Amino acid sequence: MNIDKRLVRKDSLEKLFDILKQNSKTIYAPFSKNGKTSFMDAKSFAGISTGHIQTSESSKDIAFPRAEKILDYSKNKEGMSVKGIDFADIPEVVLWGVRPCDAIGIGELSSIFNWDYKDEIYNNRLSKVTVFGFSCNKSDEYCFCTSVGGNPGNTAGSDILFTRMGEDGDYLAEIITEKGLTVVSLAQNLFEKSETLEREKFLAEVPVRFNHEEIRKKLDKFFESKEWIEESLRCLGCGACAYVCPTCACFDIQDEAHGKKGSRVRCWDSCGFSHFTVHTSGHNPRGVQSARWRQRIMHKFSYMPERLSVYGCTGCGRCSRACPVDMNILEHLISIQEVTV
Amino acid sequence: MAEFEPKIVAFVCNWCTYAGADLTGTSRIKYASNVRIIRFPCTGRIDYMLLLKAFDEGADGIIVSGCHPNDCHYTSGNFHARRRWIMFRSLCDFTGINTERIKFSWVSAAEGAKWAAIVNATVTSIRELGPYTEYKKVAKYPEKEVTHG
Amino acid sequence: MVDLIKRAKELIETSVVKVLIGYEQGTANKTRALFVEKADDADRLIFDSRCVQNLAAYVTKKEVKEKGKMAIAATLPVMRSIIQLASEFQVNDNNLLVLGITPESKLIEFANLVEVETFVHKYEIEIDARNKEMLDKLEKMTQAERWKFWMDELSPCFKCYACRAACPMCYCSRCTVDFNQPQWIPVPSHELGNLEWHIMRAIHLTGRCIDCDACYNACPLSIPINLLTKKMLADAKEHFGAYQPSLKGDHLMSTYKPDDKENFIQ
Amino acid sequence: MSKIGVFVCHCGENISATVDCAKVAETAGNYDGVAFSVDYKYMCSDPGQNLIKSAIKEKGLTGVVVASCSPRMHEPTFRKACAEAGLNPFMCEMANLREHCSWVHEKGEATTEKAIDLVRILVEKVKYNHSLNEIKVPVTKTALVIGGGIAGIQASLDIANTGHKVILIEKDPSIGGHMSQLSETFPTLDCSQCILTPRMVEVAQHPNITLYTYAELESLEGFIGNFKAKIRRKSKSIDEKLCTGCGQCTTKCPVKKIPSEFNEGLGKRTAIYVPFPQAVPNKPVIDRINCTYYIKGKCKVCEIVCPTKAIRFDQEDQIMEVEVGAIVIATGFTVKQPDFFPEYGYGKYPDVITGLQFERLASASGPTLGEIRRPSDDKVPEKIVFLACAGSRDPAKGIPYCSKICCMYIAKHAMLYQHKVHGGKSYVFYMDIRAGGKQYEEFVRRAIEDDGVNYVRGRVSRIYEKNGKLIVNGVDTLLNAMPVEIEADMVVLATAGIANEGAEELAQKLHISYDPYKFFAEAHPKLKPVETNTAGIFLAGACQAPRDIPESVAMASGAAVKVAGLFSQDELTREPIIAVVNRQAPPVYSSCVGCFLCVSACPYQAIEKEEIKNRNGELIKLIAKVNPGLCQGCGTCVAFCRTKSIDIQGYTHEQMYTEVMALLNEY
Repeated sequence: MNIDKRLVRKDSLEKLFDILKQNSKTIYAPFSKNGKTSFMDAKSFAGISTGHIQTSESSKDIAFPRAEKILDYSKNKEGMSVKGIDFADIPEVVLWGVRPCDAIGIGELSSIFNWDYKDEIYNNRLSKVTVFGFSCNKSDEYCFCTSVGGNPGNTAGSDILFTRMGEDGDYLAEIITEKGLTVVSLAQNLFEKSETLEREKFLAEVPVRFNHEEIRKKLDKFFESKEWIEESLRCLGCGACAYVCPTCACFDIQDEAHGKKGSRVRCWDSCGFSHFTVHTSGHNPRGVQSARWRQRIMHKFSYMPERLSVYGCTGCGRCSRACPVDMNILEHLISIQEVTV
Repeated sequence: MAEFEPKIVAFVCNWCTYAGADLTGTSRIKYASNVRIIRFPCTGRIDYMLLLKAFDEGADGIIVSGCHPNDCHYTSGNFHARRRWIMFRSLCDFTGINTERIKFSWVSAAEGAKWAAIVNATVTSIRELGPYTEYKKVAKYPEKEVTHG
Repeated sequence: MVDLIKRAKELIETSVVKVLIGYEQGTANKTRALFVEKADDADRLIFDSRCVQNLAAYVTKKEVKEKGKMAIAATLPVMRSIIQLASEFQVNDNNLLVLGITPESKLIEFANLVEVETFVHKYEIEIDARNKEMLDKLEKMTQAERWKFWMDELSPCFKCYACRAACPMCYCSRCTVDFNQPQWIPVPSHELGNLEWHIMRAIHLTGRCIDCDACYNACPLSIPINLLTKKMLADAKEHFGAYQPSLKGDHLMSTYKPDDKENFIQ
Repeated sequence: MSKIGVFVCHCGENISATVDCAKVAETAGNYDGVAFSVDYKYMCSDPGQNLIKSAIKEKGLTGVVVASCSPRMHEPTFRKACAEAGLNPFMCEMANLREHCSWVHEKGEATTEKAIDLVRILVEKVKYNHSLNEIKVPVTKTALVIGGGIAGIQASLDIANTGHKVILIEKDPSIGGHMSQLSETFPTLDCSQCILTPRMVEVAQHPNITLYTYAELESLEGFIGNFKAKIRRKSKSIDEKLCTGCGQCTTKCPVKKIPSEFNEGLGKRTAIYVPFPQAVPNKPVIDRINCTYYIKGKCKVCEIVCPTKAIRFDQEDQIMEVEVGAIVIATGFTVKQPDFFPEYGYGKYPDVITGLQFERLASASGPTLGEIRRPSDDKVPEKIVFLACAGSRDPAKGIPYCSKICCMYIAKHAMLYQHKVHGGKSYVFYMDIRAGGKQYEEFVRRAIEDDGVNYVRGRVSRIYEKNGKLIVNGVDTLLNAMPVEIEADMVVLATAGIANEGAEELAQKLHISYDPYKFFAEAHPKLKPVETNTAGIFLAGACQAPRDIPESVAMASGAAVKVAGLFSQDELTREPIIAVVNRQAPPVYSSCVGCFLCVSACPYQAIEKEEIKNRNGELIKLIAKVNPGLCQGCGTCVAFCRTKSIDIQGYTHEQMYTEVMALLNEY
């Protein structure tokens, strides 16, 4: 489908919001609290955050919730009765205000959830989501989307991409997919035709800092490097990086039993946790934090490209921003590039 | 509608309150049947997490009871317990857990009548408070769909 | 911190210690931990008001400990943590040398942990005014209002355990949340799982937390979880007297007084 | 998969009257893992136990839940039955349907529901039970007897005669207790001293008995078979080895006007004194509160006159530690001072005295050499009134219970009076005459019929003095509450027997329980009258409740047999309900991180440090370890451990968690 470009007046966004609401869409949009910005169920247009460079959390839990019940069970005389998720109950969602580096992450996440087994739940959730991307007009020292093949106005992953033309300007809406078109059809008049639509000059500048293909090749021979140990010495092994990451997909399955009834829950997990790979025997193949930090980098820049033909990093820089001990992934990637193996 | 019958879990030590409740029985003192006793060797053994678990699983009220100070069969288990209760109760209060639903008491092996009185008073007060819906709402998965944070 | 750099070089060069833990410039305006193992690296050491991460979290980290004797550039909260850790047998004079940085930013090298303790005891642990105000505000609420407050605050928590990782006192190799027979704390970060995790964390830190705010600073979502430990600190003080970490090991929650006062046990 | 048997007991009708036992059994039978369930009239009976045993064998049960009475009653019974059928006894749990359910709730669905819940809790718990083996601990074959009255003496002699060592401690300077104060004893009227003194001497001379008088228990640690007692030997201010008991010092001591405790204040003693002539040991102690030297810093007459130079003014209290395997408490009782009855004038009128004072008056070794003379003017009273229940059976002013011995000793007193004062008139005011006991009723009848004691059934409202006489105002309830007024010369109050001052404190030192009157609590009111709830500690005599001499002696012998039984084994088996620190395969070894906060939480100092070393002997990890001999299984450490590295057998994390889950969920 060809990308259709339209003008959306700055005052029209709220109208669009209301129309979507009237059409029973659930809207998740970024809101700020405690100085952090997260996606929340937006009851009204007011308060939706716009000034942020990046939300603190990625938007991945719209299709891959941090905790989701995947089935209920109950034991009875005949055995076990199981009730799975009724996909019809999953609401139609508009994900509002997603940055391009987040939007592209949806594709990377999808490739994990469809690599071998097609994850029905994930796919069903995702199919109900329409992504409203918002291009970046600001960046910071953590941003490196351009180093991993993205850019601040990247349309990949969005159904509609909005680019604000100037500080207080109107929006350029790029209608990218059929899904996007369907939404537009609900509010045709808000998407005006216009000849004077420009976007590149309004986008943030994000310099290319490394070559990801080069890194990938280097990593093949880098597994035993001492770099990992030195770089990870200050890593304390929390899961903040993984949980804010748009592409980290590790999960745990928990059964929450209440007598003869119970639920099975899928919830996030992180390869950074020391217990992530502990065997029942007590042996831990990744017994030290350096091995776990290495796993994180290797997975994103070596294993995923190798097996899924996509990189596991969108250059959003969230992990570095979230890290309590300033583990800066960009800094480490640059140093890997500089090291001669 | 039938009257609300609160579910009350009692965490008691073996030597004083359990024996005290035995004496209530031996003395044939009647009390409300809403309470179920779980026997511990000592109040020192009572893990505060178990109290939360009781609420998780739908208890409306909790009784925690053991030997009077100085009477602990193990000398000081109840002293340790008391200090933990002081802090735990304050934390519960601070997080908004309804501390009126957790009754702490000392009931000795000789206080069969007191046990009956404690149970009856707890049942009455929990009946007035009604079911602990606030906690139940967050506790039970099957009743709600969890999606976005 | 010229003194610190100079002393760090000496300590490393003379092999008095194998590694010195201090701060260096990090990304943007951040500072971060630096592990000085070579004298040259000492030049990267800095110290200023931005250096608030509690470095004591590293002295129990296996990979750091294994390097040999450690030295640590320790601010007052770090020193307090170290005394608490020493009272819990996690560090001792043989494996740790403390280079204290006083609240006036002066460097003091302590000969042993007893000296550190004496220094630390000069300063009472005080909850800062802003948080005190917050505690007061919460205490004035009804229980139901507090419940709502915490449900709102804790609901974003996705259990990354950064609070645990950053806390020097959370050095356990198996945290209660990792215990699954039985599963005391629900693993998923739903409302119940979050509530119980934070309650448990606060209880386990009662009488051990020295109020450094590392947990709060580490939280990627800035959830004010430090209010819970602060409340415990304030209450412990009220009930059992001022609390200070102590090498004597008279831990607040593993000891008792026969006349501990309460007003709720019938 | 568990195969659990559920056995629901009707307990005759005790349970089945309010609980639908068949329904309980049927419901339990439907739970996962329950292979057999049945209800039966009496589970504890032989056929009941056989039902359990045969089910274990036939169904191959892996766990048993007996739903009957309190486990405090019959847990040992059913565990033993399981063991006899080849099932580990710790795979048996009891649901308390009687004391905690059927006896306390009305018949109805809710009660049966509760019974079902209680059974379900234990069914789910028992799935997590593990076979446990009893723990063997060595036994120190020395007994500590606390209190040297007749009960303590008897217990000491009985234990010593079985060949075991005894340490007897007595807080007063001499053994003998209250019995040594008595004149004659009911119902035989033989002289108390005459039958007691030989026993006292026997104690002093017995090779197996070490006697420490003027000594008290300071503290107690340890557990059955392995107690460590600290004993405070109060300073006697004399060197006992040098003192020959010649009596020079007591004769010459210038402080002579101290009321004698032994004579209940009716006689005097000196500051350095032997409490009574037959005292054992017959060596003096200095009463430092009244001794001139200790008050004013000079005197030392005793030191001057002592031919063996045995006086030691600077002697200090000594604390000695002894290791003992069992303890018999025989600390006796005291009498409630009747001054809380102002209307009886005790303390105001010197001729209103207590029963124990009358004993001293009637005793040949007493202040009047056995003549009944009243304290005020030494005159022989011509009319004497005895008041029974002066404090006993009086919940309002005194104590609610019956002191038990008074009816008998009052009869004895009246009889002795009649024998000693010919022509004297005696009256006894009483509520009931409680003379249960061999020859007791006959004894009372003798007093009334042969010796002419006037028994008046009624209470006395007031005693006052008028013209040198004590006017006793009472009623005779057998004569339609007709007022009675007696002009008496002397009145004797049968004051209540109560627990010793400091009984509570002693109980706390010993970690035993006590009843609301501070009498020490027996483990079972009927079946374990001499045991306490703390294994290895036994009771004898009036420290448990008011007792007369034969009862005290019988209890003492009973306690002695318990001690001897304990000492008949070289090793004790103990319930394995103890805490254990987990151990795992390398490289973890244990989830314990070695913070040792549990060490300060443990009431028994049972937690030690264990070094885990590699093959080269290098230390890898320092973790906590529970000494199974010292651990008493309170579980204080378990709830405290942050990493959940300590668990307590029989009450494990999984078991307790499961109980909560099972209680509140459907299964």
